[in-house]
Amino acid sequence: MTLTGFSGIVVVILFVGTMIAFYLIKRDADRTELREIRGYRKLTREIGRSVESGTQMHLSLGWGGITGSESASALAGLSILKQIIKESAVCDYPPVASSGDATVAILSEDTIRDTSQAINIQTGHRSTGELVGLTPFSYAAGTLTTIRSPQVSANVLTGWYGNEVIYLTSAGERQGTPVIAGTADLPSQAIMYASATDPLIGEELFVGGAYLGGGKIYEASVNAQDIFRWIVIGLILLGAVLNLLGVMDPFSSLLGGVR
Amino acid sequence: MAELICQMCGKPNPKDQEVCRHCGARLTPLEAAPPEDTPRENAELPSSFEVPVQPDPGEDDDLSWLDELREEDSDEQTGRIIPEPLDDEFEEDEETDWLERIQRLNTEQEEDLSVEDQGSEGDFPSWMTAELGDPGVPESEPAAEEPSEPDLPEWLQVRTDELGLEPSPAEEREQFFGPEQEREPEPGPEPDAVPEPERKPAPEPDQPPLEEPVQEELSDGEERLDRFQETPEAPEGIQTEPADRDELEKPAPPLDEEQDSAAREQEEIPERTSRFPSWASKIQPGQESPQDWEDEDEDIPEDLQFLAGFTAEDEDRVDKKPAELPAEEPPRQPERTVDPFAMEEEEEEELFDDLFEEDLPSWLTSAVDLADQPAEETISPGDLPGWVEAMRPVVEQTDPTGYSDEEEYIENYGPLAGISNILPAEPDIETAPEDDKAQSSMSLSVSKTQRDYAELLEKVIARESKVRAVTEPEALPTQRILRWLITLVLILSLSAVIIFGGGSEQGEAAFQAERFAGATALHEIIGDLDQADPVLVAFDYQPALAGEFHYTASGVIDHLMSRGAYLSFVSTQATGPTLAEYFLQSTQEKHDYTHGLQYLNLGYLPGGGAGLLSFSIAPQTIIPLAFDGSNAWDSPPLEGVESINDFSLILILTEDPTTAKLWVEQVQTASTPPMGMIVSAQAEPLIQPYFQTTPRQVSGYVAGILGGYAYENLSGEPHLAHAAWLPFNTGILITASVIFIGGLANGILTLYRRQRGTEGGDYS
Amino acid sequence: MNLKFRALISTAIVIGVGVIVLAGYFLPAITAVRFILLRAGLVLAAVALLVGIINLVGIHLRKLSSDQSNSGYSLILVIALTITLIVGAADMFQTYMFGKPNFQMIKWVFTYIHLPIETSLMAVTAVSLIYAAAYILRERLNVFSIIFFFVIILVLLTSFSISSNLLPILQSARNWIVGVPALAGGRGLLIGVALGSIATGLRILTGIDRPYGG
Amino acid sequence: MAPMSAIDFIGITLGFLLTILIFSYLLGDNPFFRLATHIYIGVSAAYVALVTVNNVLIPRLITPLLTGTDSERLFSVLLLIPSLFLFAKATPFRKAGSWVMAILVGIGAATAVGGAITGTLFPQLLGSMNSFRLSTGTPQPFFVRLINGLILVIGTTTTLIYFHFGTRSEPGRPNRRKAVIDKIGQVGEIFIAITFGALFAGAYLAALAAMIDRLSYLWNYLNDIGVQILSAF
Repeated sequence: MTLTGFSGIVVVILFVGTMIAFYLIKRDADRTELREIRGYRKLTREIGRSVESGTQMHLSLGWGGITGSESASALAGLSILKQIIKESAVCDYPPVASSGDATVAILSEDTIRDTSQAINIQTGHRSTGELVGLTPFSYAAGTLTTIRSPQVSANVLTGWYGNEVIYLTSAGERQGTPVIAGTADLPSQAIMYASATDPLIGEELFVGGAYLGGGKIYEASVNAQDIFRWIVIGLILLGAVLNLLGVMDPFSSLLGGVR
Repeated sequence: MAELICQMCGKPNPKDQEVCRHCGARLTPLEAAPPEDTPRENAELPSSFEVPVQPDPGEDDDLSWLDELREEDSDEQTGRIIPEPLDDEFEEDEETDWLERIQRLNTEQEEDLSVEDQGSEGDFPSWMTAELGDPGVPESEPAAEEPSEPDLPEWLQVRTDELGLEPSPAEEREQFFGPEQEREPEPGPEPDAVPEPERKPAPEPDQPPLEEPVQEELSDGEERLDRFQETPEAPEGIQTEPADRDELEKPAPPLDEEQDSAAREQEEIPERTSRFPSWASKIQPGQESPQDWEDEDEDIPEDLQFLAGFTAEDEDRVDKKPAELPAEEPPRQPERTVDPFAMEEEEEEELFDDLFEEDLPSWLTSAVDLADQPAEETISPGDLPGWVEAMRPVVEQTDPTGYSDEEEYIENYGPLAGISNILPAEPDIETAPEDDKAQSSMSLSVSKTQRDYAELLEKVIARESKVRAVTEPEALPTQRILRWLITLVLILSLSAVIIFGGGSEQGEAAFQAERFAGATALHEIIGDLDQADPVLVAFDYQPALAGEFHYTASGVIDHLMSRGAYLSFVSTQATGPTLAEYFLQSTQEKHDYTHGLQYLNLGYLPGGGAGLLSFSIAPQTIIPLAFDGSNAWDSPPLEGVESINDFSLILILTEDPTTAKLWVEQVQTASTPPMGMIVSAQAEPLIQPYFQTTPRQVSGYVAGILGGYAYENLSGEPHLAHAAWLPFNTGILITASVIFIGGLANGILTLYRRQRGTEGGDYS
Repeated sequence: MNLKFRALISTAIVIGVGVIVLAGYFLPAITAVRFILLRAGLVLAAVALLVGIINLVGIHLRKLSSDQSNSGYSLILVIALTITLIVGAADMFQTYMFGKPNFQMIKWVFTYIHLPIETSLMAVTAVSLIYAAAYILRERLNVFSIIFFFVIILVLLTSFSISSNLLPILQSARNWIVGVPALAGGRGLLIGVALGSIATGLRILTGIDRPYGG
Repeated sequence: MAPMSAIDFIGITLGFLLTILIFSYLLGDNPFFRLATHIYIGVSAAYVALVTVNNVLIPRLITPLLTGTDSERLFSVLLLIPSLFLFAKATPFRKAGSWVMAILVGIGAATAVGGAITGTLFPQLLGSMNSFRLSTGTPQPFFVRLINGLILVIGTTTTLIYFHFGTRSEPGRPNRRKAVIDKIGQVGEIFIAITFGALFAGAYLAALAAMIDRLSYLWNYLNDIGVQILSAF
């Protein structure tokens, strides 16, 4: 086993351990001790509004698959979809999910049906997890149809995107419906930052479960993220100081090449 | 010693007392004989009996009406008629009814209401005046035209006790001394009361108690009325003004026998006079829209003032269902969204505001709405088909309750009229006897503040069932003109340059070594290649960026081909193989490379990072055949290549920094050949670090059209980048200025709106 | 099988497969097993793609039958898809039956239909991007959006080849900004995204999140 | 321009028309744009399906069954079973395919964690640590490298601190982070704004290149057609 492999295993075990530790020591289950994120505050309000006015939420999961390196974005999107369904349990129309990857489309359909069944609301025969296109721009063109629907009152874009995301955000702007958007790809994050009404920057995309009432364990995983953030900051500062003092590549053996 | 309860203030007085010690009202009726010429009706009750509102102990200024009242009483006793100083709104009606005056006093003390809200008595809709027994119109008048069913249907004639009004003394006494039967008859002057209708035997237990409770109520009601009549009748000389002067002048039609009996019947069935509670009197007919009621806000006590403020516009929005909201309504209402999860004060205020809109209990508002509905809107009775008419039996007149003489039920209303033994079309409102008791016990003497709180509670309950449409959030209006302006300027300028400008032949621009260090390094690496060196080229960009990569990569690939290198194309995108063919066909025609000889298309490498890793370890097993199905590894371009390390150069074309990172991290090891990249301009900031690390993970890179232009300058061969140089620079100049001007204008607009304090963008 | 029992099986499979593939990243001994699973995942993803296309066609056929307002476009989509599939199948049949691969027809469809539309869609984004950049100070007026706005203008102006002669200072400012602060922010964002991805993946591998309908 | 075959001429004309239909979106959403995009969705879906069958299913599932070695044949058979179950997802009995989706989710989650650790976290961490050894072709004076390195370290750490989620919750007060974390976070947000500005400008330059490519295509087409029409007379 290489040193890097060992470091990787240490990271995984430490992360899971921290998550479980926070879960156990967290006192008050329903009091979330997380900073406010404007995108999720707006999302919660839009869920309430869609339940009140009998309209539908539209969640788009991007065109990234789940077997490639962009799988984290799609999995985060599916987690947010699950929380939205739970939050809007008493709505007339369950949320509609569109995506540009077949696997993610099937998973979104399963998530909608099983979560609805778990909190026994009828989704009826209408399949609400749709594959709208298989290339990035055909996915964007297909999603425009859903955004234009007068039934949709808000759009949530969480997944893997490219330049075509500008179509979705400007269609939301033309329609006058809010667009809450987040992705892991940096160039499309810059486009979302400029054109979405409520952008989710950087890793804010991955904490949707905790902000939408996922429960103690989700908040524990966010706290674990925070702990690792400070470990990384410590390592950077330590490495920079050692580097300055002439120690070449202080941790490269630990963090070096993978194979 | 038995006591006399004063009619006015309800307080007990010694038996021998004539005038109430507390409020000075007469306790014993005057024994004067009614004058011949005024028909009994004149002695009829004052048309609308207003229960004086119990002044709050704290409100001293409200007692002035009592003093006035006392003076009037003394005038009455002396028989003098003092013309009342008329307010302008009563100019045309001479004030004679003391109860009207009290009502007017009530409204004056409350607030100095605007004139149009002060409905004079005449403003009451005809159904109310008819209902209230228009003082001016003699009772008998209705008999002339077929007992004038008041416009109000029977079910609207609500029993007084339903209104939770103050119990009459008889009821109070009943509460204390139990129902009449058990008590011995009350001593006291027997009024020439209307004979009580005999009490009907209690209905058999299995028979549905159809009318019984109503009967009982009626008898109570009658009793109260009789007793009421004992109280001081309309003081002599106080003529209650006719609602309408013409009615007065209309000669009373001669009463014939039949009408007279109908009139008497009319009397036996006491009018269910609806006595309006004091707060209802403020709701003048014709006053529907909340806007008018809002003016009533001033009556609302201070501590409830904050709840006022529900405007008509919100009323419209609440009534309008979302589906009815016009779909194309770009400038939307200001954002005042009610969020059941986390309400802000502004929304809480709005929620309570709504409470003040519906003063009246729902049964009354529907009555008012019915009265206000224009004639054509009321549902016209369907005309029955001829055969049904023919089937209906001819039945003699039954009494309103539908019971013929033989106690058999015959339907009176609707299409089944005349048919016996069927369920009554108009279900009687059954109220269990106890309800009455509960109702009557509820009607305690309450102060004004308590009444307001009761109303508030009533509205909160009524509010629960009402679905309130949530208001739309405010969305900044889309600037369509700005979008069209941008389109026009950009396309016109680029088209003009493309049509008339032509490309830039020579590299006028000075070459910046520092900025294009990546291009320099890549140029050197390709320059070192020999004839037939195998080069792996990955076409990992989206078809959408084909345009940019034609301009950016054409110079580099041209340089490769001019060096005679053998190319092998691979792609981790499904559209990559075809893009590679299209690229060669449209940009490198002059080199005449043939598939299978100088170049080979290995096709699509699925699996992303994992696919790359397995391809880098065992390429032949991962991609056994070429894209066109031919055997790849025996052809000249891949001669002698066993693993990825046997290539002389790996060149990756991608616009996605993640794909670039995958190639670097999954494929590159210490022994892999140099790795060059041709990236889109958007990926440059993230690829640069791989070039700056030592040792370099990326040996050289070209980014965007400018990178391609710089590379073509290095190789001295102008290619597509030079052709696009002028339109590209024009586009950049136009774009920078449009963004600068547009951005500045929007920024200033937002600052200006911030100065004016209106909500603009977000200032977090 | 009721929902609970099926969920248990799925969760067990996810944890089993996930731990093996993850271990393959760190333990070279298990890398081979990891490749087998990855290749299996690749084939299953390809099969899922065909299922997805059946889902896509099904949705549009349902729109046709329920004749909603946009059903005409669904008809066009289904026709375009069917014709392209037939053309492609003919090409593949030719390749595998006669061994003479040419894929000319599918290449024609890609070059003259797929490519022009996709590059035009990319071109149209230029206008939307300018509009978004010009509109951001209306949407959000704060220090950060002002910095964002002026960095865009600086990078654009310095990409203007002619200006490099006139304003060398602008060029070096651009190189420094893209090379140092932009890179620093990019690194911070990437590390943050990595932490988020680790948390999301581990939530699934520990059975907390079950997007597969558990 | 080489003499154009009829089929190519039809193709180029078709490309010209489709480009005009897509450009009509600049004036606003309209039926022409929707027509072109729906054609595109159908064509691209079929194209991707064909490439996937041709490059993945045939060479990795069907060919090994027919001509592969025993182990390859066994592997293909083992793969065939879950594949058939996966087709159940297109039928009302979609529950039958859940366990196959579980395999894909397991692989996806592991790839997300493994790829994030080995592909992003470690390399970026190393890069940040070595911020002070910047070499960009031309040797920079130590002082400049020191300042740049310092800004790189400050930028990376403050950006990370900006994302800090945890707060100290006091009863009766909304959740707020410590003041010092907020202040540092704002410095991080400045770096984020600069990064997004640079990336946004790059994205625009790519779109501008596409616009120039399309306008040149339209002009070349009109030019060629005009020449051909004129030469025909």
